[in-house]
Amino acid sequence: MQKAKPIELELAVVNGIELPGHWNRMFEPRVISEYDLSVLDQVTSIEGAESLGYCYQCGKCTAVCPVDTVGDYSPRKVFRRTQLGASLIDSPDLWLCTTCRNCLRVCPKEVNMIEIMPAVREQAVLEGKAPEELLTAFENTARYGNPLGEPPRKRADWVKTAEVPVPVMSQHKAPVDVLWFVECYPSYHPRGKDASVALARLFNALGIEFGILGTEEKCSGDSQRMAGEKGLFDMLAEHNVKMLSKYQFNQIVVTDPHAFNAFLHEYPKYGGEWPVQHYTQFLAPLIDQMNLTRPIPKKVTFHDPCYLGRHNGEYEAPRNLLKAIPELDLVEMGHCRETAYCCGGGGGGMWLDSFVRDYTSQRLSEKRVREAVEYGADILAVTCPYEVSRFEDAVKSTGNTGKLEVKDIAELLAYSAQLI
Amino acid sequence: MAGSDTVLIVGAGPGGIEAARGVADLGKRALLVEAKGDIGGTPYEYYATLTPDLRETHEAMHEMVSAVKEHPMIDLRLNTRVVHSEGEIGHFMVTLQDDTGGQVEEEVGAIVVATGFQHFDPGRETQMYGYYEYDDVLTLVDAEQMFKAGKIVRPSNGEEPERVAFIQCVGSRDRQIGNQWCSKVCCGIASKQSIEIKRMLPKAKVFIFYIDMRMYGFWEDMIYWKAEQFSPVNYVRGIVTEIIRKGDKLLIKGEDTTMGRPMEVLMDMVILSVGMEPSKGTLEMAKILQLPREEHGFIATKDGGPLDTVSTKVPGIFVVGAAAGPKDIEDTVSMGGAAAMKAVASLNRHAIEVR
Amino acid sequence: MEPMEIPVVKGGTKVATSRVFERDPDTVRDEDLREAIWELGREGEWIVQPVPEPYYLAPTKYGRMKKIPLEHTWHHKSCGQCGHIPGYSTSIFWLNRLLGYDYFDPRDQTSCTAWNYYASATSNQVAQAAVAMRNFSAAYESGYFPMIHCGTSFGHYKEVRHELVHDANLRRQVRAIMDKLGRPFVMPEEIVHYSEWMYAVRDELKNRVQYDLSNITATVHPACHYYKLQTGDAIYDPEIYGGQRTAAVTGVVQTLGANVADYSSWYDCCGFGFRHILVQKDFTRSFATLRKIEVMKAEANPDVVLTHDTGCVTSLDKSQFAAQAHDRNVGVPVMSESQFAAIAVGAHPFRVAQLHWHSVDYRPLLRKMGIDPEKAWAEFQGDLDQIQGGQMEFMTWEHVL
Amino acid sequence: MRILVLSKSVPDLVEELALDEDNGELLHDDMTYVPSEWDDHALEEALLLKEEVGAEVTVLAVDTGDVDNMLFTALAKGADHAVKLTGDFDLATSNRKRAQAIANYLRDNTFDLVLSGVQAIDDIDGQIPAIVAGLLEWPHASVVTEVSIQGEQIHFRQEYGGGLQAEFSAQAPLVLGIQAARKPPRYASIAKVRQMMKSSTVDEIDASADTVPEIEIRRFFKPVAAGHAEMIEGDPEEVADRIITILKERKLVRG
Repeated sequence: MQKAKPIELELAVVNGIELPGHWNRMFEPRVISEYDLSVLDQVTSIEGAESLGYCYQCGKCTAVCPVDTVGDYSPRKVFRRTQLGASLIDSPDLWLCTTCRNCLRVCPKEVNMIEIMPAVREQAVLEGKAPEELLTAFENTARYGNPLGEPPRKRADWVKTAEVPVPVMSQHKAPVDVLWFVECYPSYHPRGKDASVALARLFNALGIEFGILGTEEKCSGDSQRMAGEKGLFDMLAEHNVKMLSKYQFNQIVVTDPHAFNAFLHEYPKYGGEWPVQHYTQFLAPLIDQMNLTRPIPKKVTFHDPCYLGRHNGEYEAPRNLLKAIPELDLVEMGHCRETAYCCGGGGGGMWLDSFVRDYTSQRLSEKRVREAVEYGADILAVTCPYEVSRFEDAVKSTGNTGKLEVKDIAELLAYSAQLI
Repeated sequence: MAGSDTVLIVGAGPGGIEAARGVADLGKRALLVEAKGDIGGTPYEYYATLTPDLRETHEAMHEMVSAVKEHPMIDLRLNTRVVHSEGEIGHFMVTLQDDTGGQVEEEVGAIVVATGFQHFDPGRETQMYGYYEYDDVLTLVDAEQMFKAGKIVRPSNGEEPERVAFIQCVGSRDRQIGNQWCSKVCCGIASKQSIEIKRMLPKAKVFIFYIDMRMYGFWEDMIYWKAEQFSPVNYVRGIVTEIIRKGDKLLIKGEDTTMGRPMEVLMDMVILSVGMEPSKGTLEMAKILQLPREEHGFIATKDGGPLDTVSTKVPGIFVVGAAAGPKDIEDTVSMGGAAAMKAVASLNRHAIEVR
Repeated sequence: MEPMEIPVVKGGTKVATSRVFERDPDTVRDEDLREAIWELGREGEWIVQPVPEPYYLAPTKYGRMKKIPLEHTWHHKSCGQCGHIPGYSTSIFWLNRLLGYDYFDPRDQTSCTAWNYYASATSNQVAQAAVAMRNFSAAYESGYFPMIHCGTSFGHYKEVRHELVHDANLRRQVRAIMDKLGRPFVMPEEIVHYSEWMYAVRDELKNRVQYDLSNITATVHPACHYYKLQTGDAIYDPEIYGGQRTAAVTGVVQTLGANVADYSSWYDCCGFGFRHILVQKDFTRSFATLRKIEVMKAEANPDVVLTHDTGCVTSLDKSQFAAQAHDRNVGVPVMSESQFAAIAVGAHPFRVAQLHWHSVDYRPLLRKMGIDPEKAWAEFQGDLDQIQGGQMEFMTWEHVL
Repeated sequence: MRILVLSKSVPDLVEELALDEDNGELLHDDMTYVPSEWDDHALEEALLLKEEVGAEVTVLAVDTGDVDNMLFTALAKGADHAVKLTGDFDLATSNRKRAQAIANYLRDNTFDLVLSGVQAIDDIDGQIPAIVAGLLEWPHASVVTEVSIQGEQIHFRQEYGGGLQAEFSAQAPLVLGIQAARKPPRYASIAKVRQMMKSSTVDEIDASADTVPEIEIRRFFKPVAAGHAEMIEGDPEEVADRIITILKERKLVRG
């Protein structure tokens, strides 16, 4: 409960009489409050944000919102605060949503935060009200084609460590079966590159005819879109579609579920219509050919990426791959499949770490790591490039170093196939 | 002795009309008695549009009203009250009295009581809503009069209100007042009215302050969701306890229970969602016909259960609509049909038994 | 959230609507205890002390008529009035004398102890009831009818009466105490507050008003313990706010010719709070000034605040200094309607109404009424000089009437 | 108040710099270019002044190749006009020549205040604002951190060593080299930049070059390192011990 705010003058003199301290102490009056609905109207009039007004305060979202488990945020609260006149555009609430889609899964009124958030955030970005660190990620993406601010010319440098051929399309000069869209973190992040190397070796071992765009590839931009930079997404989508259109291939395979989402739902609007699979979907039918011989006698739990699972309905492919590894004991966490909790990286969360820390008791990745430990897992298997680094940091910060390893499924498969 | 072939229906609201029509269509004489000068009852008299479909009341009820007036087997007596009754199933001797005091006696075989409800009088409440102090505090009924006239204005100054609040559960669900029931229709009517206000005054801000919204079945998306999503009306959980004049506005005070904070908000107009109570006529008929009342004061049904909604504890006497408790029009009209069937059946059964 | 600007609209006690509430006797919430009191009297449970004639019949909230005795009254005084606002009770007595009504000012009355009770501080049901009944018996033995000066005593005695009527065991216990004290067990037919007597004699006072009050605007604070406890037993008048608020004080002030202005926080407590005034004075002074006085100032800008209970005069008057220190919009004199009425009909503002005990500057009000406060003070100072000089032992009624 | 903001694109250091192995010069064509960070601050300060006193802001670049994106970004951020000085310029064009072109432009067009980044990362000589002012014989100040306009007077601050600040005021016209704006340079959303590209234009002004004195570069070379840093090896405790020892040796910590 909020305490009444006392107002007290050190010393007051009334009619020549001194009134020190407690003799003049009073409490601030309760002001007449106002339901300033213009704020709500302003938000719901933004194209895409209309459904915020549909909320009838049932609170189902609060129960499943991962952010609310570590902070004071849920779609219900967002609606209510906006209805009460608190500007969403100026509120930290606007940046706490990871667009994990768990609320939409349960919302009886279909209040769609997946559309509301990018729409309102776009407005905030236009008004210059986005957190600094997010803008840095946008700026990096705009300049270098990746949010990390890494040199574009080095996008394919990881290939040198693969020790297997990874054809770059501009040099390959021939059609391929699979165009592998690598994405940023698998291209630049040290742990992301580990998964890329593993995947490259798996592709080679399986005899897949594949190629990558190399320096012609830029970030798919999906998370930037969810974080409110629609214009940046347009630019990236146009670029990637243009580059891809130069080459002949049968299908696209992506490492990143966020890119998967973009290729499935957004790129067709930019003329980029190709069959696309997440690499787990691509590999799952090839289990028998993968020669998975080296056992992994560990308890492994799998974290469903929001953009592979809830957003796009794929829960089985990663699990089938894990189950195919000899002696691997797959244990499920309480929150799994449809109910899986977010790692915190989606919807721009990847680039809002210090901002979000001010409004949450712990990182979502930390919460998830604690859950994995609670279920007795030795290995936390992931398949979204945001997650290896997020979870490995969380393993350290929660004091679970040595207890839990974080591995991309590609790494586990390559290990079992004795490729790494 | 063979019983009378007439069924007396007391009250010509939607329930009584439907009962009379049913009796007549089943081939018996329906004696329809109405204390007022016209038929149609509370909705016809007070409501501009019906809940939940917002159809204009007179247009919507025209067919049933004229059917009763024209039916050869219906004997309609306006401005007439039942003042006395004796006898039993098959042979009730009832005394009818018209406006001028003239009395006639009629023999009827069965009786249907459809005397309805009255709106709660907000002067009686324990909260301070100032209905008798401030013109801009209205009831749902007052608001309907405005809809009928096609103009929503603040009675105090004739200006269009910019901010309108509905306060739910006025006189309902209240132990202090003694009305421990939900009046069933007020959430729907308030939502319906809020849609109408938004249609007439698109710039107005409309609030509904509620304990919990109760809109069953199709009313949910027919009115509640419509009001909320497309009008839009602002539903705020937390009931208002006081309305006090502040300047030329009304200050409403309560707690916003979703946010757990006190609220003091200014409104131009406040509409009280007044609930239902048994009407004077219902109480009068309970007395005259010696019908036991259930614990809330409405006319009790035989078993008080859900399987027979129209038979009273007295054989040959049936109850329809809000005389038996809070009812919407759908329920009332359905009960009218059921009561007609049961009343005629009781005449037939009585005739067989006598034979 | 930002505070809002509220327009000020002046209006008297006339309601803004033409609607008239007609109470259905079947829907009255509060029971009428009087028949039960007589019944218990007939059964020999207690002696019922009837309201002496002549009495005035005043309408109460649910339409019942209440008998208000005009004279032969036994004055149950108030601790806080005698201690801090002596002009309050003096004015009541003075008015009784002015109107020529016989009354009795007892010396064996005790405190009702309800302050402690409402402050959640002490006592128990039997003790509370015994105190009340002891005072009633003292009145009965004197042959005069109880008239309660304090709003809290009044409200408390109404609650005690309610308990005694409904609880035979309590009656037995209290009767045993009274037996030990050797006193009769007496319940008055009505429990009467002095402000009801003021209401009853308002027309008599009107004829004696000596100043033009038409320029005086008062705001009225109705005392919670007068009308919110045992709601049925308080005076309501259809002429006053359409019968929706108690007519006590307001009815008197309007009859005297002054204006009563409405303000939005009229229903709120004065801030006294019983417990708060003892242990949380900062709460009391905040509530009294910010929630009451400041609202009155903003919405009605009154010349005086009138009320009818000890605690209300105290907290509304004596909290304003702190708000002044904070440069708040305060500074309205506060007094009882008995003081205001007494002054209006000619009582001396210092000898009788004793306004020098009040904290907020009352002189602008006196001037507006047509009274020269400096001259009046000089007269009072003259009395004091006489007393000091030994020419006069103390002030007498003859001196001040 | 009309403000001209000078902006320059400079090599992006995210990529490794490529040097011509023959003459040691930067291989401009192999590099990506970004707006100079100090110029961004100058623009931000100009936009803040616009918000405060309603100034009209023009952003100017010498056309050394790909400057359009930079100019449209400035328009998206809130600049009113964008000007590109075209002529015989390329990425290697000297600051002296650039300054001459800018000064010529300023002679033909009326401005009250010229804001430039204090220097640029590609040369760090901070010459452009000074030479422009010199050619126009306008007052000039460098390393400016805060500009405000009060009536006719332009107030500004300079930072000195030891935390000292100086406050100046001057009459227009005036050239200032901005060290840092009061706020971090604002972000222009890509949508807005793209919209600007569609809806607004960059004024191209022919700025045929005068012959100006040029500096001749004799050679580029890497300086010989005077000493190397000590790399501390070992486990964290050993490293920590060594750091404490060093700090103590240098008397940077007590005890």
